[in-house]
Amino acid sequence: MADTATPTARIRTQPARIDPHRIRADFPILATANRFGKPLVYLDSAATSLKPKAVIEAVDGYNSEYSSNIHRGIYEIAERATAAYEAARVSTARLINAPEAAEIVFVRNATEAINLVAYSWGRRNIGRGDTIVLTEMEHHANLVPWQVLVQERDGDLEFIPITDDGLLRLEVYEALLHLHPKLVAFTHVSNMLGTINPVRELTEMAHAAGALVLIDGAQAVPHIPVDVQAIGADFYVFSGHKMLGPTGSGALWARRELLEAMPPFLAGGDMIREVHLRRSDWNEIPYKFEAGTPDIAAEIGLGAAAEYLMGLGMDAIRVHEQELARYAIETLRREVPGIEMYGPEAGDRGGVVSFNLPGIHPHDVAQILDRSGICIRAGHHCTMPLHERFDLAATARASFNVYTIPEEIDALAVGLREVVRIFER
Amino acid sequence: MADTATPTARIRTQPARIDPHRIRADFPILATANRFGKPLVYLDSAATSLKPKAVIEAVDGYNSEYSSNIHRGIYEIAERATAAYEAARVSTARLINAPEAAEIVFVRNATEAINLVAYSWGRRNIGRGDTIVLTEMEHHANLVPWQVLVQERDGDLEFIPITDDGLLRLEVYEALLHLHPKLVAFTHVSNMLGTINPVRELTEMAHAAGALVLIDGAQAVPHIPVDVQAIGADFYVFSGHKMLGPTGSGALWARRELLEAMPPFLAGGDMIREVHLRRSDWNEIPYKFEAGTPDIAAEIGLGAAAEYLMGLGMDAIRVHEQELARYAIETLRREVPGIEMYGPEAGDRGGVVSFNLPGIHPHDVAQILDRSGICIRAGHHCTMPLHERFDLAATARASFNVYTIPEEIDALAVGLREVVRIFER
Amino acid sequence: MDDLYRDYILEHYRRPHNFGVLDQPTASYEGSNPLCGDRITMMLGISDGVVREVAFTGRGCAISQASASMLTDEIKGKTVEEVEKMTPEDLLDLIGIEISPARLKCALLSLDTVAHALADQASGQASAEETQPQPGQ
Amino acid sequence: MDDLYRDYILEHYRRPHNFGVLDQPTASYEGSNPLCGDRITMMLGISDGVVREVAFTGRGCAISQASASMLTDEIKGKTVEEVEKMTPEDLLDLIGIEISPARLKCALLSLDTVAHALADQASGQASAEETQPQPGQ
Ligand SMILES: Cc1ncc(COP(=O)(O)O)c(C=O)c1O
Ligand SMILES: Cc1ncc(COP(=O)(O)O)c(C=O)c1O
Repeated sequence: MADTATPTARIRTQPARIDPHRIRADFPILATANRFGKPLVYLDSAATSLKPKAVIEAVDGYNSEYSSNIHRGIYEIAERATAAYEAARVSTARLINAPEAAEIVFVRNATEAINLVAYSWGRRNIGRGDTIVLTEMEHHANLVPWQVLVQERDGDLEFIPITDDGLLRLEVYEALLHLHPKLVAFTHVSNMLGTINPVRELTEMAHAAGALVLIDGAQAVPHIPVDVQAIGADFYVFSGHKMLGPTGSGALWARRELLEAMPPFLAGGDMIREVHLRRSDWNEIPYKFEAGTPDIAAEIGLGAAAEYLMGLGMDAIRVHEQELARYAIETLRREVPGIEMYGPEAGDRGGVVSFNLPGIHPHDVAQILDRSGICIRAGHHCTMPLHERFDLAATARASFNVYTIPEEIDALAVGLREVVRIFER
Repeated sequence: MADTATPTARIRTQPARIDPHRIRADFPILATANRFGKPLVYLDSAATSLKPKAVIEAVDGYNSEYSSNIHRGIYEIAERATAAYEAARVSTARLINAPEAAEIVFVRNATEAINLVAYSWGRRNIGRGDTIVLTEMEHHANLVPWQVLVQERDGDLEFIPITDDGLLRLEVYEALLHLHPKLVAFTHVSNMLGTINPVRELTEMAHAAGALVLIDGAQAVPHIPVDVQAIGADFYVFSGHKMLGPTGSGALWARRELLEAMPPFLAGGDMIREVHLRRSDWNEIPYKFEAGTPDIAAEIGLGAAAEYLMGLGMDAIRVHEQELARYAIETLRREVPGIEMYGPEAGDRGGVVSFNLPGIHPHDVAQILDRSGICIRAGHHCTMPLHERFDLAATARASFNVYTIPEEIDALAVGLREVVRIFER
Repeated sequence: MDDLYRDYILEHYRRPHNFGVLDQPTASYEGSNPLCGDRITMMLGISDGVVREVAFTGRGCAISQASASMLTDEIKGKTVEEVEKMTPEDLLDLIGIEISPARLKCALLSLDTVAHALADQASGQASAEETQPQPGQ
Repeated sequence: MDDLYRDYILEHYRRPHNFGVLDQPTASYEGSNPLCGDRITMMLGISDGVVREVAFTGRGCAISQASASMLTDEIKGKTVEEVEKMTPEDLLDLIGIEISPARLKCALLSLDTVAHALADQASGQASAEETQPQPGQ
């Protein structure tokens, strides 16, 4: 790694910065090694993030000190569990600057949140001939639920195309808005290209055309400051497991009026006010949308993750990851001849770098890197249409988080040169 | 407690037994005390169970040693996570003797499982005038989703009534089957009465009438041996958090042909085979029903819980809890004059005892017991119609699990006498 | 013995003040708390902007019943304006025991029901029925 | 160096045997593995129950391409019956490297595609297309 280490030092320190080297001590998994004794170089944070001690211990604490059901118990540990669960809602609301915690519905992941909206809002508001506008860069989670919906309701999908640089073509979006869509749904940050979409502008344009806006924040909330009020969004969704939180946690945020007008999605205990044999009344929001025993442990963990992120500061995290992206693009371009990279040129992009080595399948790339303890993703990253758009069967992807350090990117560069060497020998 | 301790000794030991005193060492929470220094007497296991170390550590292990996404990663920790997740499916299948692990769909809880069936199977198979037969003792989770379904599809609900002892009236069931219902859905064990329903007989009768059968096993899987093949069920659902597993874990089991014929419920990543902008193909079962990143940590914990239960032996657990129920009924009847208890007379009933003290609201009962560290539930236990059936505003409920010991029932008796004393003073 | 179940609370529970019905209430409301099964009907006799008579019926836990009993004592003779200004904190101070979050709904049901009765009267209706939202059941 | 990427695997990948098309295949099938983007078309020329000719085209990772290359060598000259009897284990033995669970689909795509081609031929169809199920994507 020595020959590529120098550029690291060149990254200037600024006031609002995080110290990733210190942060790494918070992540127990970073102290582990692979089967060949190589330390973990985890560059697959866009798939799921590692978990800091604060989160692991929040889950553990619930499981071993006050595991009990919530909202119903009149005993000490149940009151503690209820308080912790509701405090997590408050933390989650603060992280995205939601006007009130009651607008945060806890769900398993971004996928469930989008399906909730597609079923509850969609079944009631999308009818024959109604249009939903998406983009070509959506994750399957923000595409397939809408396909199912419009197929069932006889509606239409339209797609904002992207440029070869991975930017939305706003002039086409403008034209699509003349179709008077009922909903515009787009990702805040692309999980393949790293594109950070101009969500505020997109939202204003949609609203001007009379459409509601759903934003998939799965790749944004962990990495950049998000303010749903400043954006003006109607629905905003994200997953806990990508933002240092546990699997099983996540949130749908929506404006109170929307949530109140929507029928329930899942039915059962906790989401009702009164149940009779043949009819029931619904509870108030957010409980109306949280049927059954929620994932108490995971959502408490999500609260801990939100607090951890706010403790580091989302602005500082953003600076760190933007620098990593820039450093990765520079380093790989210099060190790995022939590498092809996708997405916008440095500048305003997220900590995701997708690439291909000429003549080598990404799966082979990932497999060889694994020996060195380097974890990257290979495949379509749940964005098959986007890969079709670029006529790619698959890509390799390195993605970053608060604990990522430039040395890991150096290691990746070394690893990729080794891949090339193996395939050229 | 001294004066009521004697009967404990009278419970005979038998060959297939568990030793709850030894088991208690596996549950870290049982070493904790409440704000008054009183040890935890947890008698609310029907709401959610405590978690053994094996489960806590399974979750912890994933979070701190190999947290990564599954099914997609080509690196070591991702392969480990995938293997652990799929091994949990195998353990879960074994616990209920499912014919194959691919028939186990992981869900958040029993509630989600029932909603999955109501949306996916129900929207396709229930039409105008079609009847679904339920029982008067259903938890809201196995009632409200069907209310919503028949309201939407213009179908009908019918209810098997119960006797004053809390047993299903089979002669009425017989008559209801003449309506040729499409589905019969009932709980295996009642969470309020403790009734263990004759599921095999109920299923055979339903099948003879041409109906499919969904069984709510939320209160059965943790406590009695369950064999879905011997029962002959079509759908069987349960929650992990009531069976020593983590919140966020649970399963729907259904016969392969049913699952294969059903359309997906939630759409997104992982449940697809190929996605294009305007159409997609579905993955094979069970993945077709597991959209997005599942609750990997919790389902791995569910597998650990299933292994733990099988290690103790479900037959032995059943014996233990049946004895506890009998002991509780005897003890409370003797020690707490005027107590009213609900459900079948001892014999074949689950480890749940619901009761009322004359003239004292169950919330006051629970609140006073809390001071002594005793945790019971007060309310309608998500069975409002059942409470209406008995003209009860609420009940108090004590419920047991593998770690429950007769001494805790003695403590409850002492606590209840204290409640009476306070209210009579 | 138990902080919550002081003698005066149980006294109010066993022999609630103002328990019964008014023949001609000018304002009335039935509030309920489905989770607990608490149910209270509040009846007010108001003239010249003053609560001259008050009565309640219902069933529920000791906390909800004692709270209703004490609240009716408190508001009798007060102006409507004064009653409308009462906050949950005022009622909790009146009850004088520490209420845990899980029981707040029980303790506040009486005040909530009075507020609804006054609001209905102000808007010209009487005796509407509504259940109280639950923070999760 | 890397167990998986032995010289002979890379050799087969770089210069696959039997890569190309048959003019008149008696059996043919396109198999794919959407997760990886692997795609293989297998063409067989069968007469008197013997695989006389075999060719494949496609693109994919080294494992899937090397596997296809080695499999075509192996089945040429075999009877259809013998080919039908081939198990995944047989193919893995042939490839001779240890395949991790995540890559099994890649390694077995060629055999799976041959099996489909033979099944289609047996049932009288030719050149159907089907994608291979994924154990989670
Ligand atoms: C019989 C029964 N069915 C269903 C449920 C719902 O379980 P969950 O809240 O885990 O979905 C419960 C738990 O309260 C239950 O007791
Ligand atoms: C942009 C985007 N949206 C949605 C998702 C779906 O997230 P989950 O699987 O947690 O529901 C992902 C994660 O892969 C993503 O990157």
